[in-house]
Amino acid sequence: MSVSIGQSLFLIFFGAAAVWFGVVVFRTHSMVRSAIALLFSQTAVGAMFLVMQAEFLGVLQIMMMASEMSVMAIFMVMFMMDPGGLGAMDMTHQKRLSLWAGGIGLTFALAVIWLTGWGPAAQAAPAAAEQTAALGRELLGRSMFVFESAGLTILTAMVAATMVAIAPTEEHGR
Amino acid sequence: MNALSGARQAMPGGLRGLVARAMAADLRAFVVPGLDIARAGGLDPAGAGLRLADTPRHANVLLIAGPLPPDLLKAACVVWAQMPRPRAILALGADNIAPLPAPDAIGALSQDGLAEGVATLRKAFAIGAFARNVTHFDAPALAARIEYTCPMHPEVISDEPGKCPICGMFLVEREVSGAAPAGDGDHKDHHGQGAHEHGKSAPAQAAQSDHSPHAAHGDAAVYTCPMHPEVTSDSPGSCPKCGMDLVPQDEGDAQSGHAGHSGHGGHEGHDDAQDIPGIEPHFMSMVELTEGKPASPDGLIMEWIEVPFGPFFPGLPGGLGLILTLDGDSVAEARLHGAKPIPLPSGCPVAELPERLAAAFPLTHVAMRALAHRAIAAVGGGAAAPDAAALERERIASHLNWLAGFARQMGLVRLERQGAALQRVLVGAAAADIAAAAPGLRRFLDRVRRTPLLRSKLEGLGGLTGAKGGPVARAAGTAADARAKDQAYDGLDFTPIAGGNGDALARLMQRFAEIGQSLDLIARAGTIASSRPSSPPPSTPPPRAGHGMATVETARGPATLHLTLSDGTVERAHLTTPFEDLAPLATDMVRQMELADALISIGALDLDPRRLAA
Amino acid sequence: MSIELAIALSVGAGLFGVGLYGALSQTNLVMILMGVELILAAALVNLVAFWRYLHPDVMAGQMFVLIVMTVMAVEMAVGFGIAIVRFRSRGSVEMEEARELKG
Amino acid sequence: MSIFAILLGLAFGGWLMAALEGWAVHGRFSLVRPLASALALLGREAVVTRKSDRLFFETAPILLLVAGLLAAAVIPLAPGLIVADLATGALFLNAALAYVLVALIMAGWGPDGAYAMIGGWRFLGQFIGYSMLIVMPITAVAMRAQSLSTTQIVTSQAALWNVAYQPLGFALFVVAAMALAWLPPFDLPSGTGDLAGGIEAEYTGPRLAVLRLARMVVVLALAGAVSTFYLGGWLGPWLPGWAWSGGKTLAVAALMLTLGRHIPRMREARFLEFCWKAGVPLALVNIFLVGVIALVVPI
Repeated sequence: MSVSIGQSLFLIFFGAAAVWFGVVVFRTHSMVRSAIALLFSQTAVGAMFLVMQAEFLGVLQIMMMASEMSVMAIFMVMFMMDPGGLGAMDMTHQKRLSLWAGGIGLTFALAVIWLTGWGPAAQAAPAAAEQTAALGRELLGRSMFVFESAGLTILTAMVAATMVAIAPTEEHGR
Repeated sequence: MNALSGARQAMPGGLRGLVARAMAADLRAFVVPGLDIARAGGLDPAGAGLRLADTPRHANVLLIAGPLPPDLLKAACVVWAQMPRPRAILALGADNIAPLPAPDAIGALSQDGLAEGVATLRKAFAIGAFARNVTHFDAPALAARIEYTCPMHPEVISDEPGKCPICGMFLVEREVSGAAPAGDGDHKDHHGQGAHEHGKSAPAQAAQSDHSPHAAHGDAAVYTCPMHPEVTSDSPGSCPKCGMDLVPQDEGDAQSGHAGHSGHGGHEGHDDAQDIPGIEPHFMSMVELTEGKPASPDGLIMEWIEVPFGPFFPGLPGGLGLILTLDGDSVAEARLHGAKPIPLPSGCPVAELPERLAAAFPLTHVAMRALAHRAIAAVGGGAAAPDAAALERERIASHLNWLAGFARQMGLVRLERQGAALQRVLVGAAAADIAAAAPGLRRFLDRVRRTPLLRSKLEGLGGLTGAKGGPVARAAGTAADARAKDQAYDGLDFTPIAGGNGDALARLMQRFAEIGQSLDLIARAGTIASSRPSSPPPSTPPPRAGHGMATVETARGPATLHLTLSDGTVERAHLTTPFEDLAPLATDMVRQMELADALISIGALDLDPRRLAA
Repeated sequence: MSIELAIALSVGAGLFGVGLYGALSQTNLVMILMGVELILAAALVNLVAFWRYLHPDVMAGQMFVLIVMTVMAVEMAVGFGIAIVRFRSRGSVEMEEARELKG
Repeated sequence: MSIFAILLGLAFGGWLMAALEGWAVHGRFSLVRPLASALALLGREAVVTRKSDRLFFETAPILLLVAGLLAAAVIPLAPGLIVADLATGALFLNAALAYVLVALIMAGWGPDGAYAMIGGWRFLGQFIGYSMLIVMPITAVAMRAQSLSTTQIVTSQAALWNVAYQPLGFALFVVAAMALAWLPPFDLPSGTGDLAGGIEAEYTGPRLAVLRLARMVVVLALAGAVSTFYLGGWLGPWLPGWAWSGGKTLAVAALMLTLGRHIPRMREARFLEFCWKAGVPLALVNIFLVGVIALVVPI
């Protein structure tokens, strides 16, 4: 039981951090801060995974997001044309609509969560090492096709994004 | 108990005594005007126990090597202000360094002087690193005022915070060097000074303050360039970027304001925004912000930042002012300016001219001295004594000095040390010593040629053709060499070495080949006439009046001196140095290069920014 | 009913709400991508929570998390590709100024 | 208990590293000098630039230190002498070191200085190059050990060290590790001639001390990773395990600190080209070879 309470507390802590950093993303005026806030939000999500004993996924999330959000930061600097966010410029629109949409989504989800009977909770998760091994077998066994498709998708996306993004050269113009 | 000139305010004693002793053991020097000058003066900071700092922020000793001209002194003030306390000044061979505080240690410009100075500094640090009362440092070069500008509309400048009249954004503060009304400079201890708009760089302030004359700041109109709204000045003048006359701010403001309204006009109210349905009234159009801004060759419009590299940048020759406008990581524009020309006081006696000229050009003092002697001899119609061996020795030392600096720039610390050590050996050596050192030197050069990845790094970098003379031109295949017509080289069997495609690698190889050639020439000349302080004095008394001209091939290229004497004094002296030839080419060369490549390419030119006022 | 599951799902709901607000309210493409990232993070939290508290022995749950992570990466790559193209052609990644993308 | 032992080891190792770096950069080896430098830095004024992003400026050195310490936490010094023996240790090391990038970007952005900012973004470019070369060799190592746990990776090398089993992976990993720790010739973010100190340029006093210490910890963690993944960690005759892993780590760190001083600094564009045109294919070949060997000859 004490494990369960500890788990709940940690979940609340990291969950609150994740949501709070998520809010900071849209409240801060500095674009780099905004990207870094998103990073810490995602890191807190990764920490929640660790709390939920999904060790591999948690570490993976923490690792992937560090690089992803750093790239995000440089794109922010490139495309926002707002030096340091010091201008306090307003980059939002349809604020009321968005607030309503976000609010309704949140309330609805909360209602579903707390009103649904989820059935009995599983008490123990497999140990981390077994989990990782089992996940590997799952990925390269039963779900191989899905896994390979994901890999292919990411490769296609990489190639496509690069193709789209590189500057048009003389040859293309001709 | 004597406190340092830049002591830190704290109660001395106790644990701080220990810290002070640690500081005394860990002296880190920022060398002004540059390591190349220090090496040419025979200094070896590492040998004296100093470590070199890349930036003033990491230094606690400001090492001044030789006298500084006024503009560099001003830049040195900013460097001094950027150094964290406790800090100290070690002045070698520099008498007057005001407005910097009095040096904590002085010495002659020599290794012994340096060693003594370091010893004095160690004691001074151990005793006076911390003091109860410290003197604050203030100098005109540090004066700065705060003005407020709109991030989107740089032409909007105000003395007070508020909103932009064009787009309604909050104005941001920025610091401008220039006239300082009293009371503005009250931020603590001036350390923040370095954060000048984009950053630290000391040199920036000194360099840029040249563009904004120090007019008293009051209600005077602000002048700006019609093409470069970021250029502002308190007094009329011309734009440092394009040379156009500056216009009063009001005029410029009205213009751009007008342009802004005809462009979209979404700011006045809801009515104007009808062309885009649903758009928010205070929406800022990015299309407009980026419209008309120059795009890089890859089509992306990026924020351009102007970054100063110099005059004390660790990777470039000391005193060289380089301002790069960066577009992402590539150079959009470069401005290269030499040191302020040093005036040669009119009425300087003829006999003093060689030494004065040599003092003005510490990197090539032998060649400059020879040049002066030859020009004086030419006025009298005679010829100066042969001095080829001394010139060649200086050429070798100068090339090695450059190699050490270039190696530092590329991060090859071992090569830097070896190059500097060889340079120190050769700088004042007799012919016999040079002959003894020659085989080792040649082996060293061969080893450098084989440095892994050096070739691939430098190949194709900074290709420059069109130089008129010097190693840079010869590395591009132009066999221009003033030595070919030089009488001093008669009988030494001199033929210019030329070849290569003019890139940084070719320059490196050219200099190596010239070192080898110079070794041969010295061997053929047999003896070196004499070392410092001068080439042999002319046998006949110096002429009193007339006009004469002489050319010497210095290590960097041909230097020509036109001399008009009257009544035993210099009436007019006009000196052309390789810098004037190379500087415009260099700014073209680095355009659209990646930053690191651009710096390497400029480093490979071996520029000496010093000039003589006409 | 497991209290931990409810907590984790609530966090997911919170992230979803914030992300939805961001994705709808921001005008800048990069900021919109950030909102989408938050929504996907909400999905991740839910998936892991369902796996841990309902079916910890079925590894397909974790596999789904990996797939969503892939989707996040793909979304970023494609989003930035589009951002670069738009920025190059129009000098803006503001959605207000992307009228030709509207139906 | 093991936490203190490892922290002590890190402090000792960091001190030796600083002495070694002093030798590599300044040509003199002195054990006293690093202590004096550290003490002197603590006594110096800590300057904050105007208009700095204070939060980033202050956090960056600490984040770097934390990243280094977390990475070091999964390096086993001896059986049982490890802070956290995670089942996903090798991946965790990666995750911790990914925050080196975040710290450098924050350190570059924070002080509002052009040199620092360029340094920070350059490191991002460098990251795009080295990141794959960190992950892919580790994959091959984990394939042989059939585990991501660092201790199991060490025990899997009992018969033959990985440096002999997969030399290609070893070379790639060391190069990537040097790039990660921005050691020469990959010291673009803080290059002397390029950027006058770059990301370090605006740091003074105690903050600079933390930044330098953190970098030494990162170097040590990486050297520890190399010794764990490729040099058999604590395996070795006669000496106790911790002496072996400590000695190997120090030797690798010394190699990493000195190797690049003879090579001109490499631009990130060139490094990217090398990584993606040569490095990644080679890493794939490495994975393939290790897979084949593991299937054919079980050692």
